Amino acid sequence: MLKIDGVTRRFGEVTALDGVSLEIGQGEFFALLGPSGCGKTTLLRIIAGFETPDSGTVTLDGEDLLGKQPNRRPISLMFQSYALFPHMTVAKNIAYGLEREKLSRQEIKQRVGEVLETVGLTAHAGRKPQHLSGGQRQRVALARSIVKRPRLLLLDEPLSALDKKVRADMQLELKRLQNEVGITFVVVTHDQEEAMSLADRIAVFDHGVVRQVDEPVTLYERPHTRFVADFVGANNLFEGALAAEDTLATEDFGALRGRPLRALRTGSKALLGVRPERVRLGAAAATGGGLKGSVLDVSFYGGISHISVSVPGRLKPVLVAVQGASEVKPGAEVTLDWRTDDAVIIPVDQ
Amino acid sequence: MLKIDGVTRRFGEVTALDGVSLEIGQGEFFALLGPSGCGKTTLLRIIAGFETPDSGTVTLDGEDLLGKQPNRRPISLMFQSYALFPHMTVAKNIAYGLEREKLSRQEIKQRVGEVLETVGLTAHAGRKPQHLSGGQRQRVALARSIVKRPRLLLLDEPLSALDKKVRADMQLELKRLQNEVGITFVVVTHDQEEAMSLADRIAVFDHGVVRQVDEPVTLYERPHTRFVADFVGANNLFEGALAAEDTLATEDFGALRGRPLRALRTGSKALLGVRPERVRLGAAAATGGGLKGSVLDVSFYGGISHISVSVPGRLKPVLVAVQGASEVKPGAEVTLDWRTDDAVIIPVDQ
Amino acid sequence: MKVSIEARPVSPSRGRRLGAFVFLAPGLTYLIVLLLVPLALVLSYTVFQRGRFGGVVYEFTGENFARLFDPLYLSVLGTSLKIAGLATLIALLLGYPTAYLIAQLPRKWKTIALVAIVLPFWTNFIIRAYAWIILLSGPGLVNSGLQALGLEPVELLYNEGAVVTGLLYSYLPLMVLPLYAAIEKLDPQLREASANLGASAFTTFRKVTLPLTVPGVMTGCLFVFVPSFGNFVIPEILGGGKTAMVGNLIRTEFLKARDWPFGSTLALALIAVLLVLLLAQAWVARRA
Amino acid sequence: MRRSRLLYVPFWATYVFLYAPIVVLVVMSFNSGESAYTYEGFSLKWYADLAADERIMDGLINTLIVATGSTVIATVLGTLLAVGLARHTRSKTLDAVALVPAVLPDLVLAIGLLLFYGMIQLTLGLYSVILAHGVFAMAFVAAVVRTRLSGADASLEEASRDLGAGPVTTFRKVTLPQLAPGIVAGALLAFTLSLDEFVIAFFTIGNSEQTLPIVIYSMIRFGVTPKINALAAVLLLVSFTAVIVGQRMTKIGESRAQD
Amino acid sequence: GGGSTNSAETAPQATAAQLNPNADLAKQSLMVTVWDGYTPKELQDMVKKELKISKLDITIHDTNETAMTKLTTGGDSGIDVAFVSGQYAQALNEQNLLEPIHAELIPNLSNLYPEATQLSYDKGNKYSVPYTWGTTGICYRSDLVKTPPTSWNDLLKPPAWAEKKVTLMTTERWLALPALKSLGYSVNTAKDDEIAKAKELLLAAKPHLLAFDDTTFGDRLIKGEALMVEAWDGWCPTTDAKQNIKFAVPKEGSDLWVDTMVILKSSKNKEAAHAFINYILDPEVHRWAAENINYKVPNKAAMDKVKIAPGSLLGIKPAQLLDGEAIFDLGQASTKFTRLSSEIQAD
Ligand SMILES: Nc1ncnc2c1ncn2[C@@H]1O[C@H](COP(=O)(O)OP(=O)(O)OP(=O)(O)O)[C@@H](O)[C@H]1O
Ligand SMILES: Nc1ncnc2c1ncn2[C@@H]1O[C@H](COP(=O)(O)OP(=O)(O)OP(=O)(O)O)[C@@H](O)[C@H]1O
Ligand SMILES: NCCCCNCCCN
Ligand SMILES: [Mg+2]
Ligand SMILES: [Mg+2]
Repeated sequence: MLKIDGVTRRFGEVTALDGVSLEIGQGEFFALLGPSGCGKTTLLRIIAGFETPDSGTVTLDGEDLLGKQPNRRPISLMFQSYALFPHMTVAKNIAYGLEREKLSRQEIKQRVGEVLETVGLTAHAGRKPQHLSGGQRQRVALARSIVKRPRLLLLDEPLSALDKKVRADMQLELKRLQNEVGITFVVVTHDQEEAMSLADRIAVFDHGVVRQVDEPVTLYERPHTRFVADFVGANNLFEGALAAEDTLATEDFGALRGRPLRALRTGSKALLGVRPERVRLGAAAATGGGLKGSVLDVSFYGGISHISVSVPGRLKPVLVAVQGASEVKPGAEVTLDWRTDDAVIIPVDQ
Repeated sequence: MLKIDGVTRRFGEVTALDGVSLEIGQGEFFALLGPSGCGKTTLLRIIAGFETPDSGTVTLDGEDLLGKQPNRRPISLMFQSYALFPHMTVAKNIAYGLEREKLSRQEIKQRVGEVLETVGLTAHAGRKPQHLSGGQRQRVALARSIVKRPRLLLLDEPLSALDKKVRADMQLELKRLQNEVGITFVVVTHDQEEAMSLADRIAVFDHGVVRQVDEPVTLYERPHTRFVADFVGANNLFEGALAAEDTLATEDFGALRGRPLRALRTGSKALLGVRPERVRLGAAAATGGGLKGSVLDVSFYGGISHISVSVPGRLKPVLVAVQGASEVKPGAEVTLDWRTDDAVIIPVDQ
Repeated sequence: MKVSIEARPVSPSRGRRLGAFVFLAPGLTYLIVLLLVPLALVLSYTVFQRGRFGGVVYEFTGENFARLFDPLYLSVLGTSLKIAGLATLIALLLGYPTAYLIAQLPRKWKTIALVAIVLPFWTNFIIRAYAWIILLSGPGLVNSGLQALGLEPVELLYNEGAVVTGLLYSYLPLMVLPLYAAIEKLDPQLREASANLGASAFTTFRKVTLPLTVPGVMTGCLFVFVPSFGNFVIPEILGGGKTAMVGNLIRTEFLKARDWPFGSTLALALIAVLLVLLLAQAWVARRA
Repeated sequence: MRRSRLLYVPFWATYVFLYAPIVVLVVMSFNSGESAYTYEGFSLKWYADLAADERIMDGLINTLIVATGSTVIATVLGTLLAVGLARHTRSKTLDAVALVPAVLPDLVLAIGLLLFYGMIQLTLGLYSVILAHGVFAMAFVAAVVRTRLSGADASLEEASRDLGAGPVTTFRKVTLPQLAPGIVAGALLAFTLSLDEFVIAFFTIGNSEQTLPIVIYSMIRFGVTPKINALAAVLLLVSFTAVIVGQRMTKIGESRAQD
Repeated sequence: GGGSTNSAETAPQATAAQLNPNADLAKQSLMVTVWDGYTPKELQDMVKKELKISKLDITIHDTNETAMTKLTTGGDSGIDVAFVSGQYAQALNEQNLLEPIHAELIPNLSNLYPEATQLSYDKGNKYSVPYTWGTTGICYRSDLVKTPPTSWNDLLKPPAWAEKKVTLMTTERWLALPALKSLGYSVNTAKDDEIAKAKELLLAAKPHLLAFDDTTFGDRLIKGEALMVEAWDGWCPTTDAKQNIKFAVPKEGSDLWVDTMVILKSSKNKEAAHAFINYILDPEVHRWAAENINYKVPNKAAMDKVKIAPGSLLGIKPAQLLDGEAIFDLGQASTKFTRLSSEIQAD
């Protein structure tokens, strides 16, 4: 459906996008993930028509998009900064796009009413944006772009200002729009859980370059590069070289077990990654091939606890996640290990 | 240190704050949590001096704050909408507060340099805010307020636009400021994990009213009210009446086990709450007092999987969280149960 | 609302040319026909000679330009700069705080205060100038007041001070209105942020409000300076005919000496001076 | 946020400065004596005199026609021009051209227009003044509107385009309301300047009409009479009334728009 | 009256149109430009009634200069008859803009004083007909001055009691007049050294003046703001009931100025224009005009009938006026006076 090909955009010395190519299918829920300033907003603005790439093409169903005026593109963009019309009430803001389609008053009223209900702002319909809270504004912006039911919906951090409950409701609504109305989504989010749970596929950006495009579980479990392994989800990475099929030889920790992502020559440099929730925590006395370390810090995050374990020879502590409140105390000596299948060996891109 | 007493603020018919009283101690990291539009920003604006309460008092170390001009309060506020000076570069924005303190050029330069380093924007020092990405702007706003090292730092959603990595770095920095510099923090966040992991204490707001103030683990494990139980973290709630000391009698699910938060008369209405990660998932065949249901949906959120189980007699499915990718498939028949100590019985406020 | 965010340059596209046409064509056409052509007619006179009994004869001469550098005209230029500059400066000092406070008034009062600024100007400039004569003249109100207090009457009228007062009075609204338009749109949160960072009201003004309203200040100064600089009625009425400004010279050349070529040359010089000032201003603005 | 009290000094100074002469004018208009300087007693005779003066009344009507006509032209074209200059071109030359009428001495414009009208053999009338006033008034409107436009949030316009509005609708529905205070200020300025304009009107008006400034200019050359003060007072009263009525009307309009 | 129309001396010869003495005036209309208050209010109605022309528009100019601009700029001004001072009539004629006067259509020319037909700017009334005339002198408060003025030097070097209480005119020829006359020069001089001397005198005078003023000097005298002013006789308010105001022509002499009526060559209503001028020159009409505007008219038949109010200057006789020097246009040299006036102002 949407095809982005070799798109590059520079601002002075900054290269916001560097030869980005993506293909997004009809009805897909596509997420863009990447560090702050990596070019996500810029890409959305190019698709919506507010930025022109220095090179590259963008087509929608084979038709060139770049030559089209923004208002002629069947695309809605929700702006990261909301861009609500300050002189219009919430209801008017939302109705704006529908009025442009020359729908009947009746229908506009109904659809605005429905979407207000959806975003939980029925009571605020008559207020001006400057009299809303941050989260309320964000919901108005969201409502304004979804009410049009465009073929392609571009959302730039749509839920970043919302609390968990409202956010969950909104996520459900987005999913519903995708399934029932068949809208294609491109969503920028810094919230990895959100990307993981909502998106059919995720593109990971870094410095204007697409590092990997994959389904969430694949991305999480089989990162192609060090960047992705490190950026997506928490990870414990160990450097070394492939010693045998399932073993990474490291300088400081000896042999570590894991499964290579693809066939690698023995001796080539590689990285072993193991997720915190895959690390098993044992008492220090336990024998066997585990790493030994001492607990630095235990912190409780709602349903899970994160334990950081300092392991001699490593700068960064190893992170371990356990469900519920943990019983280990800072200072305790522990051993760490994991199943071979729970760790991946990633070739190092030279 | 900071004492807020009976503060009320109305906007027309909206009561943004309704008799809010809080006491925040020296060097504490205090978080405000609550649904969008519940009055968090309004409270911060009152403390900073940009909004005047209709009634109530605010004192800092016993000294009345309300009579003081905003610029005479030893308080920094990071605005939810950033409020960066568009005509100044990033460096100038950050230096602004220091210049007001008449520090030497030398010192200003050094401190700006340091904080730029901290927020990872050294390369952007010379740019104007309009040439920054959303997350970069947020970091400038954060840098601008922390560089002053005020006695009290008010942060309104300081990290909402940041990706996980940068956010973790910033969180560390805030912790460091708290511990090393001894700054008192009041932080608004919609991110519960953030609140849980950073805050010493959390106040939960709802519709302008403080519902509960407690340490994170207490709040999570011993919510006083239905609102808090439901709002903080995911929860599975069952309504009923206290049957025996450890048992809640429900209409649809029979007796459920859990520990009451405080002494309750038998027969009084109550609510049983059990966290998703405390629910044990068994095969359908398993006998014993568990609830029976069928798996509706399994979704994978990074390190954990959420399984929703539809239980006859309940509108909302019961949520179960397990570590890693789960093996159960939608449609499977399962039983659910939990240890008595893992569930709490909450009195229902009438 | 987030600052004035995402004001990234709109990149060029086909539709923009149409937009440019729709927006620019009507006004520019109007200006070309009713401004540039007439102006060209006048300016073409600068190279011709005065007829024996006035008007113009179409014989080339460079004499008009040579005459400009006569110390007489240079000194008039100096006086005009001084008087118009002073009027502009005072207008700014009075007008800025006024516009600033008007912008913060509640909506209803805002309109009233704004209209009150222009209301006196819906009478007539000559009547207003004469009102100042009533106030300032020898037997006028101010002196009567002084005498009632047992003080010596002072010379208030028919000097440069009176001219500055008159110009200020005539053009003060031209300062207030653009300033108001500029200040009113400022995001109040920026001022809050500044106060929060420890800036006093004055510092906030100096560091945030003022720099962000520089375009308004420029417009206001332009609106006051230009008509003051080219004025001839006020110097005549309130200056007692004892003060000459460039406007008086031009008026004299066109209407009295009927020396249109030299009058046009003076007009060209005046425009040139203003242009130089504008360029200097733009340069300063860009550096700031 | 509290404001510095010091600011109120220039604020009130401005209003006192603006209204002191006005008060004097009004008081003197009730003077029973002939002198414009010494108040001798109360009388309405100057108002009677004024009412009987057809020239002044005709002048007043002509002035209002001219000011209204030129303000309409200037507001429409000036606003379009400002938006065009700010959003649709980067040409510094065009920017400069739009400012020329504001930096041009009235007299030069007056002479130029007179020559031009003569060249095209236009018979002068009120409309030739309207067109002439349109020139400078447009420059003022454009400058004020541009001031407001500079730094305005362009993403609002983008949002509008994104929601399916073309450039014209975007202009009408988003840009225009944002600019409204600037446009009102500009129009007010244009109207005010035209009401008061003398030199250009003098040269470009037809021989059978006069605007009020022309009438007053020729009257006053032969001495101030309190009749002129009475005229000033009446003009003020009319303006006040117009403003108050206007205020009421907008309020009614707004309360209607609420539902 | 001098009715000859074809003996030009210095002026370029204008070609006369063929006019029809029996033209139907009802088909013609007139546009006249004149100073405000320089014709009686009722004139418009009376002209229409008497001449039976279809329409009479009167438009106002405030100074000679603005009248000149209207008449010389651009295309057809639409004006048929203009009232301008003599030297400006001369300048208009030099530019070939005036219709020669067809004396045969203005029998009332014979009512003029013979002297008024031989004035230096237009000997023989070839293109202009005088409407009013007068001189320039010192108008003063006889009750407030210590000694009545007799010399232009009383204005140029005012005594201590008149410090900042005197005015001179701004219009350049009249600005120069007191100085030129006190130095014994001609008001029509074009000699650089004479003009330079006059300038010195005026520069020395400037600090002692209240203002330069040629419109409201009468007012200032009445208010007591000024004690002595340079004034045209017609505007010296000697008839003001409340104040003692007198007029004196200084001993060094003064000018003779004439405001005239001219017909524009572009006029399409030339017969009506002549009829209009003829009507003005009717003794009864011209008398009535003089009494109403307070300026003397060069019409013997009319002046003989004028009722002269006490204190009025209407009684000054033509012989006295003719002592004054008639001002005429100096062509290129008139720019010297412009420069003089600019220099005085800029100082
Ligand atoms: N200036 C105002 N005028 C009218 N209502 C206002 C104004 N400011 C806030 N409100 C209302 O007051 C309530 C509290 O607003 P506040 O901004 O404090 O919420 P918040 O807790 O910060 O929400 P969020 O998390 O969405 O930012 C909201 O319902 C909001 O709509
Ligand atoms: N108008 C501009 N001028 C100059 N640089 C710009 C401009 N807009 C963006 N940039 C730069 O381009 C890069 C990409 O910006 P973009 O807004 O696309 O980032 P992003 O991925 O959306 O980041 P965030 O998650 O922080 O919003 C950033 O480094 C930013 O500073
Ligand atoms: N009120 C009529 C004014 C006429 C002025 N005449 C000036 C005579 C000097 N030429
Ligand atoms: Mg972004
Ligand atoms: Mg908020």
